[in-house]
Amino acid sequence: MDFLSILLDILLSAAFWTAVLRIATPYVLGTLGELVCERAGVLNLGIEGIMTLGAMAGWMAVYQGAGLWTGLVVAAACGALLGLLHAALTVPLGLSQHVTGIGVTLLGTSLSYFIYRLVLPQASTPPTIQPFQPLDLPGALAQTPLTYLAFALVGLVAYVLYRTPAGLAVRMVGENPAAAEAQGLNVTAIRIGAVMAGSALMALAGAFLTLSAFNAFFFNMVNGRGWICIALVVFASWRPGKALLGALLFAVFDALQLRLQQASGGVLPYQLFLMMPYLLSILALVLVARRASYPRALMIPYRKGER
Amino acid sequence: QGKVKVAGIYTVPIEQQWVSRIHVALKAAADRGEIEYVWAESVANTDYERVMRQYAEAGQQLVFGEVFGVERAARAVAKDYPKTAFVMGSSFKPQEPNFSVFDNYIQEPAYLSGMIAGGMTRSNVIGMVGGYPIPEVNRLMNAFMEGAKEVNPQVKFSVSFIGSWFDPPKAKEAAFAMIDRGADVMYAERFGVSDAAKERKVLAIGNVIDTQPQYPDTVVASALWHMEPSVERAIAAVKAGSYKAEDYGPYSMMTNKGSSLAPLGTFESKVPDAVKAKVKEREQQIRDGKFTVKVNDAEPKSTM
Amino acid sequence: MPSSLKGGPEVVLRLAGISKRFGPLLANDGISLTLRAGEVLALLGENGAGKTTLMNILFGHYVADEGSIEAFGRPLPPGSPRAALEAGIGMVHQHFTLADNLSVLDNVAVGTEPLWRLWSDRGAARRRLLDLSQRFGLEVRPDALVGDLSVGERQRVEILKALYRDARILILDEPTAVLTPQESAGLFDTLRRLTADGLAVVFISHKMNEVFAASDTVAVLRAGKLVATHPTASTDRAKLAELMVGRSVKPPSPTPLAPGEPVLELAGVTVASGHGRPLLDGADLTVRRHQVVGIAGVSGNGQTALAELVSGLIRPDSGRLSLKGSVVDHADPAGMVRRGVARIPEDRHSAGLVGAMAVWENLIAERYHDPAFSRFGVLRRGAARSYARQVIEEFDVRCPGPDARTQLLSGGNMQKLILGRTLAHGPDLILASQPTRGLDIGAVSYVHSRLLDARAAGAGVLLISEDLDEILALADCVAVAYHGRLTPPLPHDRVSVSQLGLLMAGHWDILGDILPETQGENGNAA
Amino acid sequence: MRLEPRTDIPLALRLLAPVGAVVAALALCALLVAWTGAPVLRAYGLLFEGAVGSRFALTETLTRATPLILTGLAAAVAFRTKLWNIGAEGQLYMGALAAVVVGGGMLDLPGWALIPVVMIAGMAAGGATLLGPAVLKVRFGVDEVVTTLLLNFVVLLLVSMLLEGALKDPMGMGWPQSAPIVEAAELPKLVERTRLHAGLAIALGLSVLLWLIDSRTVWGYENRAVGANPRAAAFAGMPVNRIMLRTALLSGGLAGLAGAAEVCGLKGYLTLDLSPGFGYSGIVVAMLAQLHPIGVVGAALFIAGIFVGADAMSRAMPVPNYIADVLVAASLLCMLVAGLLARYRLRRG
Ligand SMILES: Nc1ncnc2c1ncn2[C@@H]1O[C@H](COP(=O)(O)OP(=O)(O)OP(=O)(O)O)[C@@H](O)[C@H]1O
Ligand SMILES: Nc1ncnc2c1ncn2[C@@H]1O[C@H](COP(=O)(O)OP(=O)(O)OP(=O)(O)O)[C@@H](O)[C@H]1O
Ligand SMILES: [Mg+2]
Ligand SMILES: [Mg+2]
Repeated sequence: MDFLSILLDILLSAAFWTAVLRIATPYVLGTLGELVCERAGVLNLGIEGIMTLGAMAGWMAVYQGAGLWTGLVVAAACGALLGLLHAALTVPLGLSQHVTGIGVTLLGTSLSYFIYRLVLPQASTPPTIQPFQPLDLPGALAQTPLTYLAFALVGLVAYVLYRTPAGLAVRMVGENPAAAEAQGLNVTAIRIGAVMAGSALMALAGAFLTLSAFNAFFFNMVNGRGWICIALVVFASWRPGKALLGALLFAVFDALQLRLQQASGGVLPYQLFLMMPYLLSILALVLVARRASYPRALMIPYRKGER
Repeated sequence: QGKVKVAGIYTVPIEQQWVSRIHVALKAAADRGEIEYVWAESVANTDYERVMRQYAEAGQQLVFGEVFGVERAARAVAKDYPKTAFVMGSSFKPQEPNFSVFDNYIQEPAYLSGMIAGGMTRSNVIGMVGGYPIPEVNRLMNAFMEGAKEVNPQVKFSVSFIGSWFDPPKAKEAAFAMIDRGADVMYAERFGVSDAAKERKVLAIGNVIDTQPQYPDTVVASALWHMEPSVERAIAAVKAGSYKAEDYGPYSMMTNKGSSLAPLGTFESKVPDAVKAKVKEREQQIRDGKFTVKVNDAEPKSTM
Repeated sequence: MPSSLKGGPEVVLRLAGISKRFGPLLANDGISLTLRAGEVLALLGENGAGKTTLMNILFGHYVADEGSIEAFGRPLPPGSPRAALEAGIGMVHQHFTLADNLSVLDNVAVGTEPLWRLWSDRGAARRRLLDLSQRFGLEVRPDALVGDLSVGERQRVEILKALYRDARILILDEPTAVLTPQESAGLFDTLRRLTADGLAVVFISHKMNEVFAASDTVAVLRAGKLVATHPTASTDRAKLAELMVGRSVKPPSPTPLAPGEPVLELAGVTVASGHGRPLLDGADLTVRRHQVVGIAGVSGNGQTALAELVSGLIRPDSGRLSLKGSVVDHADPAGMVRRGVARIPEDRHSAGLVGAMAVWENLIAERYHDPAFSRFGVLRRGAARSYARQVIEEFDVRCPGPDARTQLLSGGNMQKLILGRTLAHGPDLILASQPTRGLDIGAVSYVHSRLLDARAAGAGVLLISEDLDEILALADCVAVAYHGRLTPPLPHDRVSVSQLGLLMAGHWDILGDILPETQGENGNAA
Repeated sequence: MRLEPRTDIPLALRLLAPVGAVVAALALCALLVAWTGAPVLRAYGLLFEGAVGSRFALTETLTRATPLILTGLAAAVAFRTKLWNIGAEGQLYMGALAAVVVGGGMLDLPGWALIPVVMIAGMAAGGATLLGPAVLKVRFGVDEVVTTLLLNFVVLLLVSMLLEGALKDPMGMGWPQSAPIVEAAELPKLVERTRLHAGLAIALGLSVLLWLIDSRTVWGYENRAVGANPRAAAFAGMPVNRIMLRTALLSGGLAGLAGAAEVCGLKGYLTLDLSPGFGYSGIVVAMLAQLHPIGVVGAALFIAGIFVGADAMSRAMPVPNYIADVLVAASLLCMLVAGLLARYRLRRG
């Protein structure tokens, strides 16, 4: 078969699109989370650590006997807690968002590993749980509830951002905190709230990996997915709808490379295929760069009464 | 009181299949009261040499680990501590007087599990998902493919690598991709592959560890690695004061009970008798030294 | 309602003994003020006198160290803009507090609904905004992005923000600093309508004519202290100026000089904008030695492009730019400096100076390659510092010394710093873009005299300003910019403010009356 | 409550702040240590000993600090000019790649000539890697945070591809690793029978050099101006884009040098696990140092010491060795807060 017909074959199969939606789910959640933080003016490089903690905490809760949905709540709460740490340092104290974020990633990751090892000191095969099961629906619709949740959250986040007073306040503090304050808003509280909410979403992205995509927690399991979300937010020009699109596009590349890798009969090094999503993301960025309008106060700390 | 002090230094978490075999064997020895066992996991290769020295300085008598990425440094450390016994995963030769090597030479059961896979596939497509194409992985995949082809010359293989040891969701996706394209038996080098097979109701072949208890309707057979013979031999030698550098490779082979084909268990009645007979015959030949499985460390390629 | 003893209108605001310290600096020193309904209070004072600080305390951005505030007879909790808003105080900040990426409606409505409401009633908000905008003649487009608005439009949005919240007391901090004369006039119209409704206004300005045109009472701050409060009618310009700066200030009086050879010539220069109408459209202009050429015009008619062109930031798409008789082909900022152009940028904060760097570092920014300041790539810091001390001295830059961080200088002193950087080297051409925007009258007069000194020494000056008074006071001749085109130079003594106003609005048909010798182009330029 | 900047910071406070930060971090992590059941005080005694308590501990700390200084400098010079280079990890690997190519026997030179050539090759490769994102930023306004971040993955895959292909060591028994560099390309050891190598001297020399460049030269002056206000710098006539690209070359070069030094000083060949995230830690180091080249040395030593010490401690106690990273993270965050409290005072209102 020539390349084009293979490609067509892949793209026309329902299984391919099922995989795309599945692969996209953690990116959708993580990107939404990062987007909410950045919309409020706070870059959250802690995403990788927050996702790891979400993956571990959600899984651990279920492993200790909680229900799957309870596990999700636990993950979100832990994510919000790390988000609170990030926000406490970067918002009222105005510390560098880059370093704090990297610190939070390091802390979230190492703390997750530490706790996991402390609770399960002698695991030689990773213990497993019974994860979310795909719903019994035809074709690409056969997804676990978390995928549906992620897609619903895109609409919810978009609604909140663009149609509610709180969403407008979040966008305002991300664009011009001084203006928000002049309108009587509490910039610090809104930023902290947004970072916590965003971090909770990131933790859900992590929990998806252990409660839906797989059934055990692994060290290094998040494997750079958080960093991709940061890129996707830029690609999405900070818009929830485009974030969904970006996550789906990335997932398409990823699902495609997995299939092309096999179809290529080992002629090309597999690394070339693995590179594809990253290179295509950079290309996509170059194409959208000129039009991107970032939140103007992103990464700029705001301390009341200082100029 | 003759407990041998043993340390393990692992570059990955102890859940990683390869390392878990060493860890389990040492832990069993510790539980039996033969050794005192300490271990460090997720040691970056940059730090590996330091940890080796720290354990040697701390008076550990026997050190297990894997030095694939730090061959040179590790051998230098061994030279500096001639009284400490090092038994390290390595593709190279032992080094006098105290640096022994081992590796997962379980190509024999891998070959046998390949035969079973070849006999079980209906679509004649077998999918294989690996982390990286390193010798420890390639060797088993190649043997597996040979075994499958012996039983079923029509069989085709689809191979892919995910570029990570620790990403089961990704391995699972790679497996799904293969199943979507017709594979009905999956070679589960990574965690996640058997899960995909289970979800899609196709079969899987395990590797290094026995996962049939977790996947009773999915995992047909597994090529198992047992580090116990190597571990026991090293401990005995240290205890007896007769430890010397040697190649522990053979103690990972079937003849020395270093590896085995897992019992078919839930699949006992589902594997065709003809296949079972062939496997049994080969197994006997291997034990008798009449059949050798070639060690081929080259990167396996898809044949589709 | 308790009325004041004099029986005048109700007192709506009472500041009592407000003091505020920033580290060692006493920015406000025991200031007490009262404001009545319908009153317009003008707050005057030099740069850094403490006007903005006082208003920021009133609005809750800062907390006073001492003193109290009462609004409508009730004490105002300190440090809460929300409380100030709820008490009916609205503030238009010195630097706009608007989000460029959000719509006008969003900017106005944010924070007016309970935060936890599950939806926002944008329909009602839009109706209210349009209603207010109609009532007070403040025309806005609710869905336009603020970033796309002109400064005048933004000013309107700022005022609407306050009115939207039913402000009964409106604070305007230098509201006209960036407005054109027409826009300013419009603003004062609006203010009159508002005060007729009983609104009380505090407005801060450096422009005397506005103070006299609009205020009932004037209060003067000097170095943090309230030095005088007078009914506006009972005082005059000279007296106020003296109160502000502590000495008398004379307006500039250029001595007539014969123009010399041309230093800058533009011939048919066009600069494309990328979309729509070009920024500059076949502009012709000549600036000679000993001559100040003023460019008047409503902002957005090509002045920025003209300034960038002469600064070397952009190049003409067609036409020719010559300096001292030779054509400049590949202009860049460094090349312009080399050719003897002194450039005073419109925006001193973001284009003129690097705030985070020391004064001396900013002073050598245009000529650090000069062997006097660097050799073999190594800075001669000693030489640069002593040079800086010299300039600081000569240009009266008030700062702790050459190592002071530039950020901490006041606007006036920043401007002097830029003057020192550019004028110290005997330039042939000076580009002065809004050189006195936001400066107090003391600083303004200093800048003007420096420009006139340079003119006397043989430089040509291209003065771009939206302040017509400034142009008429300094310029030998004036060109008006409209839609990227320039009128021929009009001698300053043959043209009146009202004629300039017409030309700025595009009525170029009157050119024939002013310059009978040219044939008035072809009527309306529009 | 609000923060008010202090006009001058007392020396005592300046010195006390980092100490306070470490104490706070240790106190926080004491909870975790206690949870494992280990005696906290003894654990911390062992940590200290493991970091600086012996010749071996000290040289190990210095060895680990070496790449951190270089990646820290890489981040510092880039951030100074507001070039947000998050890609030092990838640039490090490119530098290492160049080192094994050039130092792998391609050139037959004596050590005094070969080592500089290999180091420069590493720098060139690292610099070239960052040049791409920098050009995209300058030309098309593409956010470099994202491009440099993504390139890390691409570079790692590229290295993986080469290690399994063109650069694979024929004597490596199939393991994906490069052939070792020739002996002449190896950096000399600074202390006999330890891992401490001349890379440290290079790193220290460079931090002094960069400090001099930053504070004394036209280059440093231009870099700072462009970093603080690119518009004003352009207006004053500085070639902003050129300065940006030059900074990219330097920053990427420093990260590349880190990779080359790790190969030539420590490892001898290239594998996929050369760096346990040195590129990312470099950002932390640079920011802790407030982008000051000399401060980078201190910050790197601090991070390395905490890690090495805590790692050693976990070996002697029943504490999972992940505590080392937890401690590094906690110290980092506490250090940030302490630095802030030194610069500001807490005031009511
Ligand atoms: N946030 C601050 N931190 C430190 N000092 C400040 C701060 N805000 C104002 N100041 C000080 O208070 C003094 C008064 O500043 P303010 O902005 O009130 O002056 P102003 O009268 O509004 O001047 P201008 O006419 O230039 O606007 C300044 O000299 C400055 O030193
Ligand atoms: N962050 C700061 N800390 C301390 N003092 C400051 C700070 N920012 C500004 N100032 C002080 O504020 C005073 C006035 O500053 P400001 O920026 O209001 O000047 P300005 O004259 O109003 O400028 P502009 O003409 O642009 O309005 C200066 O004397 C300066 O020392
Ligand atoms: Mg002011
Ligand atoms: Mg001002």
